[in-house]
Amino acid sequence: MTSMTMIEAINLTLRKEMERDNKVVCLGEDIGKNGGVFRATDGLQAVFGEERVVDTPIAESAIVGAAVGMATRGLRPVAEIQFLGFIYEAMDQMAAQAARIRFRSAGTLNAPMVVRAPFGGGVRTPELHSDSLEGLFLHSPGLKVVMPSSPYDAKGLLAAAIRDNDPVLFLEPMKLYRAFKEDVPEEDYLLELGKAHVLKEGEDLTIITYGPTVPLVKNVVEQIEKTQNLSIEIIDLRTITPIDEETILASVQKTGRAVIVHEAVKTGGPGAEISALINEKALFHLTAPIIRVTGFDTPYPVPSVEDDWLPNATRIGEGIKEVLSH
Amino acid sequence: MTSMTMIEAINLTLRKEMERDNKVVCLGEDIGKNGGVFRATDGLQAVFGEERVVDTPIAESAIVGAAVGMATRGLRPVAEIQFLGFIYEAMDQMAAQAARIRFRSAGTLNAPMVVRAPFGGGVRTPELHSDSLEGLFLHSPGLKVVMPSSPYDAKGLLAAAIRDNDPVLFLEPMKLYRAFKEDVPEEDYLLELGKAHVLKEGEDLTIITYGPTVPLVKNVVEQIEKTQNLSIEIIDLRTITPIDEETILASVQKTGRAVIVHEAVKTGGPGAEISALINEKALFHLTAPIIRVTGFDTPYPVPSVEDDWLPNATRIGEGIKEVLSH
Amino acid sequence: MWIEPNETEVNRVQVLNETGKLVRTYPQICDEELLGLYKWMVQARTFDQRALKLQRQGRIGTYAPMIGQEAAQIGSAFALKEQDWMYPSYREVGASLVHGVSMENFFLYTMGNLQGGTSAKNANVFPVQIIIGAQCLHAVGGAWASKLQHENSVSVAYIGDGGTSQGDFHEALNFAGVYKLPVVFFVQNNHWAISVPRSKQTASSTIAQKAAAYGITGIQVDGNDVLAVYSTMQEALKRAREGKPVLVEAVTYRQGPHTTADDPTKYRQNTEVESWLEKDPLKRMKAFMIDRNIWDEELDQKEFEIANEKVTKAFQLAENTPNSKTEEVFDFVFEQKTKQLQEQKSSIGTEGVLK
Amino acid sequence: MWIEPNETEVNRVQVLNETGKLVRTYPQICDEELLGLYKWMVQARTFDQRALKLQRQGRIGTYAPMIGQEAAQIGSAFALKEQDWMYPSYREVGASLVHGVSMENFFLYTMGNLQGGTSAKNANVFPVQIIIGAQCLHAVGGAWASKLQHENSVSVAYIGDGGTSQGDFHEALNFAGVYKLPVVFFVQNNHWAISVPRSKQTASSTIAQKAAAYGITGIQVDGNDVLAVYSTMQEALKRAREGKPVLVEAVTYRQGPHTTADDPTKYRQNTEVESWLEKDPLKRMKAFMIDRNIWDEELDQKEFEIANEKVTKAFQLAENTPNSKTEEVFDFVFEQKTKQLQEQKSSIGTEGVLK
Ligand SMILES: Cc1ncc(C[n+]2csc(CCOP(=O)(O)OP(=O)(O)O)c2C)c(N)n1
Ligand SMILES: Cc1ncc(C[n+]2csc(CCOP(=O)(O)OP(=O)(O)O)c2C)c(N)n1
Ligand SMILES: [Mg+2]
Ligand SMILES: [Mg+2]
Repeated sequence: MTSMTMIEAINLTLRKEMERDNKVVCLGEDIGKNGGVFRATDGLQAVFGEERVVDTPIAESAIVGAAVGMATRGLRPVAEIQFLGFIYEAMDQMAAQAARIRFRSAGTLNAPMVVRAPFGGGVRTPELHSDSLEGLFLHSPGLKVVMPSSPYDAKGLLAAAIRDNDPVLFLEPMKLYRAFKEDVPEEDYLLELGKAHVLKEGEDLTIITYGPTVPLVKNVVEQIEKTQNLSIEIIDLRTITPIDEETILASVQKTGRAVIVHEAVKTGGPGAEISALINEKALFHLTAPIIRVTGFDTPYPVPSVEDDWLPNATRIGEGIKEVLSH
Repeated sequence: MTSMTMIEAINLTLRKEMERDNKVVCLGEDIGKNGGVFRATDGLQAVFGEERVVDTPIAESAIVGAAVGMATRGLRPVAEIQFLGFIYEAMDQMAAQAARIRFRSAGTLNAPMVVRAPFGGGVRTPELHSDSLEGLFLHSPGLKVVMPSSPYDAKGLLAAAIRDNDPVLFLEPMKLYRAFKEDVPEEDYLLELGKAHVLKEGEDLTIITYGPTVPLVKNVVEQIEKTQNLSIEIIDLRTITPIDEETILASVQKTGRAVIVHEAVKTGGPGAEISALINEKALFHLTAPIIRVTGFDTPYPVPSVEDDWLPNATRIGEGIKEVLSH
Repeated sequence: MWIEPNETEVNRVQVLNETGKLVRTYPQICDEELLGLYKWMVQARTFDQRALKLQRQGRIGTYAPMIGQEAAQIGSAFALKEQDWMYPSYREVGASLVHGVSMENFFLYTMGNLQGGTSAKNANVFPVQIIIGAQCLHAVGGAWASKLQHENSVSVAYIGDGGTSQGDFHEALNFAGVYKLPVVFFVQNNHWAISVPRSKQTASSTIAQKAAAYGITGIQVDGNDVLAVYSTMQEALKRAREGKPVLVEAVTYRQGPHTTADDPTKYRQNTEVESWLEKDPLKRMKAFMIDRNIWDEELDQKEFEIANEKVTKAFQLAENTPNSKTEEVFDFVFEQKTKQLQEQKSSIGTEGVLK
Repeated sequence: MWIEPNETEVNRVQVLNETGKLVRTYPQICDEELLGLYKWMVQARTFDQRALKLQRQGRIGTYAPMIGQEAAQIGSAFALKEQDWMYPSYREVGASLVHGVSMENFFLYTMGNLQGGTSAKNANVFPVQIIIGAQCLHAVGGAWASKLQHENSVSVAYIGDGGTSQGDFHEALNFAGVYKLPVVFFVQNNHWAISVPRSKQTASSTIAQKAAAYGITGIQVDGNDVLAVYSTMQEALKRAREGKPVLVEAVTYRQGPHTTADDPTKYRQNTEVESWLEKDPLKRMKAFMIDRNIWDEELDQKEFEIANEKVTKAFQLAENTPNSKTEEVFDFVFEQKTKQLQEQKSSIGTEGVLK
C-alpha cells in the first residue's frame, strides 16, 4: 500500500502492465521524454525505450488508427489523446474502425486497445480542453467507456482495460489527477469493467454519477446528511458503457428517486440514457421525476464562468431538494 | 402543385434557393455532372455553373470546414456528405467548428450553412452507408438537426434550413427518396425548424418518430386501428434538435403512453433523450413505461439481416402491445 | 528559391508497351511467373464479369468491378510474400484472390453475409474497408506491430486516386516516414473517383510525387503493364522490408462503372473509355506471351474455361452457405456479450421488445 | 524512376544574416517600413513578456508565448492588405496585433472573458483556433468565398510545424490547389511541437517541399529575418491574389515554453536554446537599422517604453471590462434561443434546476 494521487496510480499501472506484458505499447503526443502533459507516462520511456513509449506527430486519427492496426496484429496499444476534446479528429477510427473491427470480421479480428484521455472541467483550460464527450461513445456500439473517480479505481480499472480484448476508452478526470491521495496496493488487482460501485448506501434518494463529479457529490451528500434527516445512496458508475443496469435499478427501486450528475451537456447525454433506462424498467417505483444536474446545452464555456456552468455543489443541492419536493 | 418524390422535392428546393439567393452554393462529392449519387443535385451544375455547384475531392472534413469558412464570409453553403456514415471524418468541423463559431466569437461570426446527408437503412447498402448517427449531433450544442419524412416536408424544411442563420444538419431518409410521390407546391413555403408535426391525433398512445420510420409507423397504426378499438397519436418530430417539447409533452399528457421509434441504435440515442424529457416533465401522466423500438446496440448489420434489425412493422406492433399491456 | 508547382520530374516505369512489346531490359521474371500472373488476371476478370451478371440478376448486392485494373492488382499482390499483409479497399478482389482470399468469401461479402468479413481467417488480408483512407492507418499500425515483433512482414495498403485526398492518407504516409515502417501504399490511379476525374482530385500532376511531402520513396508505374507493376512492387517491397516505406502510383483505368449502382455515361466520354480499352492489361500480356511462344489462343480459351468453372463452384458454395441470422449480430460486438446484448438477443423472439 | 526521399533541393530565403548584415540584394523596403516592422516586433515582445508575468501572478490564464517568432509573425502580417483575412492558431498575438486586433482583446481572451473571441468585430482576424489544423480549412473556405465574391482578398492560415501532420492541413492544401484559391499557408516551423522536435514530426527534410504534394508553390524562408519574411510574404500574397496558393515555411524558434503550463527543460537542451538566442530576430533587425543610421540605443529604449505603456493601458482596459456572466453563454449558441436554452438561462436563479 502506498498513498498516491490518481496520476501516480495511472503511471504506476502503465508501468506494471508494460512490465507484465511486452505486447503493451504506449503512443501519443508528448508522452515520451515529456512524460505527457499531465505526467501520466512520466519515466516510462526511460524504462521501456522509444519503441514502446512513442511520441507521435500531431494526428489523432493516425494515433487511434495505428492503434487499431497494431491491436489486430498482436500488440496491446495504449494510445493517449492529449485532451478528450481532440477525439473528434479520430471519430471515424474510434466509432467506425476500433469499435467495429470485431463485427466487420465476424469475430476473426479484434482490437484489444485502450485510448486514454484526460477530460472534465474546472481547471481553467483553453477551449476544447475540458469537454465531456463520453456520451458520443455511449452511442457507438463496440466501445467500452470507463472513468475512474479515485486513485484506487484508476489502477484497477486501467489494468482491466488494458487486459480487455475489446477497445476501451479510458477517461481520466483532469481535476482529480492530483486532487487527493489514497492508499493503493502495489499488487495486481482488477476492477471489473461494466460494474458500478455503490459508494454509499441510502434509502431516500439515489444519486448516479461518475468520474469528475464523484468526490463533489460525496461532499454534497455528506453536508446534507449532517444537517438533514436524509439518507442518500451514491452510485459511481465507473463504466458508462456497458452500463450496470442491475445496480442502478436495484437502487432506484429502493429509493424511488434519482438525481443524475455529469458534466457533459444535458441533451442527449449519458443522463438521458440512464433516465430512459429507469423509465423502461423501474417506472412504477419512481415517486418523483428524475432530475439531471449537468452541463448546460451550450459549448463548454470560457474559464471565467465555468464554475457556474458545471454541476457544482449548489446546483446538485438544488437538484436533490427538487426531487425530494415530490 | 406538382406530384413529386422526395428526391425531386429536394432537387427543386435547391434550384429555387440558388435562384433566389446567389450566395447559396453547393459543394460535395459527385454532386456536379453526376448530380449526386442519388441525383439530389441533378442538373444544378448545368444551370448554375461549376463555381456554384462544386465537385470536391474526397475529404469530408474539408467539405464541412470549407463550408464553415465560406459561411463566415458571406456565402450560404449547402454541403453534401455522400452518406451520413462518412460524417465521422468531419466530426470536428461539425461539432467543434460549425457548431461553435458563433459561441467562440461571442456572436461576432456565424455560420449559415447546411450539411445534407442521406441516411437510414433498408436499402441493402455496403457497410457504413445506412447508419443513423443523428444522435451524436443531438449532443453537440450549436447544431440543428432536421429530417423530412415526405416530399412536402422536404421542401419546406430544406428551404428553412438554407435560410437559417445557424448550421443545420439536414438528413434525408434514403429509403424515402423515391418511395412515394405527393403534391408539392412550386411556390415558396417554409416549415419552421424545431416544430414537430402531429401527423394524426389519438387518445390511447403516442408514437414519437421522425424521418425514415414515419411512413412505416403510419402504416402500422392504420392496420392496428382497423382491427382494434384503439386511437393512436403519431408525432413526426421533423427536427430532433432543438426538440419540440411542447408537442411531445402535450401528447403524452393526454395519452399517458409513449412508444419511440427510430433506426439509430438504442443506447444513448434520440429515444433516450425523449424518454428522459417525458420523465422530467410529464412523469405523473405516464401509465406505462416508455418503450423504445430502435436499432439494436450493434453496428449496423449486413444487408441479409437488416430488415429484422430495423424497427419493422412487427417490432413496432409488439412495442405498442407491450405499452398497452400496462 | 520558389518551389514551383509540379517541378519534380516523374518518369513512369513501363516494361511492355500497349501492344505487348518490350520497351526496356527485361526484368528477371521466369516463364512460370509470367503464366502465373496471366492466369490470375484471367481469374480476376472472370470473377468480375460473373459478379456483374449476378448483381444484375439480383443474386448478389452492390459490386465494385475491377475490370481494367487486373495488372495493377495481380502484379502487386503477386510480389507479396505469404507473411505480408494486405489492407484492401472495396475494389480489391483481384489482389485479394492472389493473396489467399477465396472467391466464395468474396461472394459471401457481396451477398451481405456476415461470413464475408472473415478474409483474415485464412489469409493475411484485412476485411474490405469502405471508409476511404482508413485502411492506410491500419496498414501503418500493422507494419508497426510487425516491426516491433520482428516479423519480416510488409503491410500493403490499397487505395484509389480519390482516396489520396483524405486526411487519413496523409497521416498514414507521415507516420510511415517518421517510424520507417515496412509499409507500401499502393495507389491505383484509375483516373476516376466515381464521377470526379483525377485532374480535379488534386493539382499535383502525379500522385507519386506526393511522397516528397513525407520524406519517403515514390514511384509511378504503368498500371496496365503487369510486368512493370510486378517488378516495381518487388523492389518496393524490398525497400519496405528494410524500413523504407514506398508510395507506388499505378496508372490504370476503371473500364467499368464505379459500382453496379453507378452510371458512368453521366460523366465521362465513351471515346476515353475506348482509348483505354486499347491499353487493356490482359490483351497486352497475352500478346507478349504469344510472342514469347509460351501461350496461344487455345490455351487462352481453356484458361478462361477453367476460371469460369472455378467461379461457378465458388458461387455455388456461397449460395449453399446458410444465411446470416439476426441473432448472430449480437455475438460480434464484444468478446463477451454485455447484459444489454444478451437481453436484446433473447428478445428477438418477442420482436426486440423486452418483456 | 524512383523519387528518392528528400531529393528536392530547397534553398532558404535570407536577406539579413545573424549579425544583421545584408546577404543579398536589398529588397525594395523603405525606411518607414523598416521602422514599422521593428516597432511592431517591439510591441509583440513587450506584450509577450508582460503576459508571461501576468500569468505567473495569476491575473490571466494559460498563455502561449511567441518570443523568438516576432520576425515571422510581424513580417508576414505586415505584408497583408486590410481586406485580407487572417486565420490564427493560439500563438499568433504578434501577427494579430499587426492586422488590427487590440491588445485588450487578447488580454480578455487569456482572462477567459467571452469578449476575447471578438477579434473579427474590428479586424479581419478569425478567433483563436485551438484545434490544430482546423483553421486551414476555414482559410480555404474564406478564400473561396472571396474568390466567388470577387473581393481581391487573400486568406492566410497560420499554423506550426507540428500542425502539418494533421489531416486537415493536407485536405486544406489539396483544396487550395484544386480550386486555385487566394490563400497562403504560413507555417512557423519553430522546431518544436510541445516536446516533439521537428525532426520527429515528419521525415520530409523541409516543410516547404510538402507543396509538391498539392501542385502548389512552396518556399522556405529564414523566419528570424523579418526582411526576408516580409518580402517573401509580399510575393506569396501576390501569387495568391492571382489564384496561386502558396505554402510558406518560416524557419524560426520558440525561445520560451510551449505555454505557461509547459516545462521545456524536460525535453530540450539549454545549449540549443542559447544558440537560437544568438539568432534573435529583434537583435538582428536592430543591428541592421543602427548600421543604416536610422536607429540608436536611445530610440530603442524609448520604443520599449512606449510599448510598455501601451500594454499597461490595454491590460487596464481588459481588467476594467466586466466579467462574463454565466447568463451570457446562452445567448451565443443560436441566433434565437431555443426553448431549452431560454429555460436553462432563466433557471440560473434556481441553480440550473427547472422548477
Ligand atoms: C470517407 C468516405 N467518403 C466517401 C465515400 C464514398 N465513395 C466510395 S468510393 C468513392 C470514390 C473513390 O475513388 P478512388 O479512391 O479513386 O477509388 P476507386 O473507386 O476509383 O477505386 C467515394 C467518394 C466513402 N466510401 N468513404
Ligand atoms: C487537434 C489537436 N491536437 C492536439 C492539440 C494539443 N496541442 C496544442 S499545441 C500542440 C503543439 C503544436 O505544435 P506546432 O504546430 O508546432 O505549433 P507551436 O505550438 O510550435 O506554435 C499540441 C499537440 C490540439 N490543440 N489540437
Ligand atoms: Mg479511382
Ligand atoms: Mg512548432
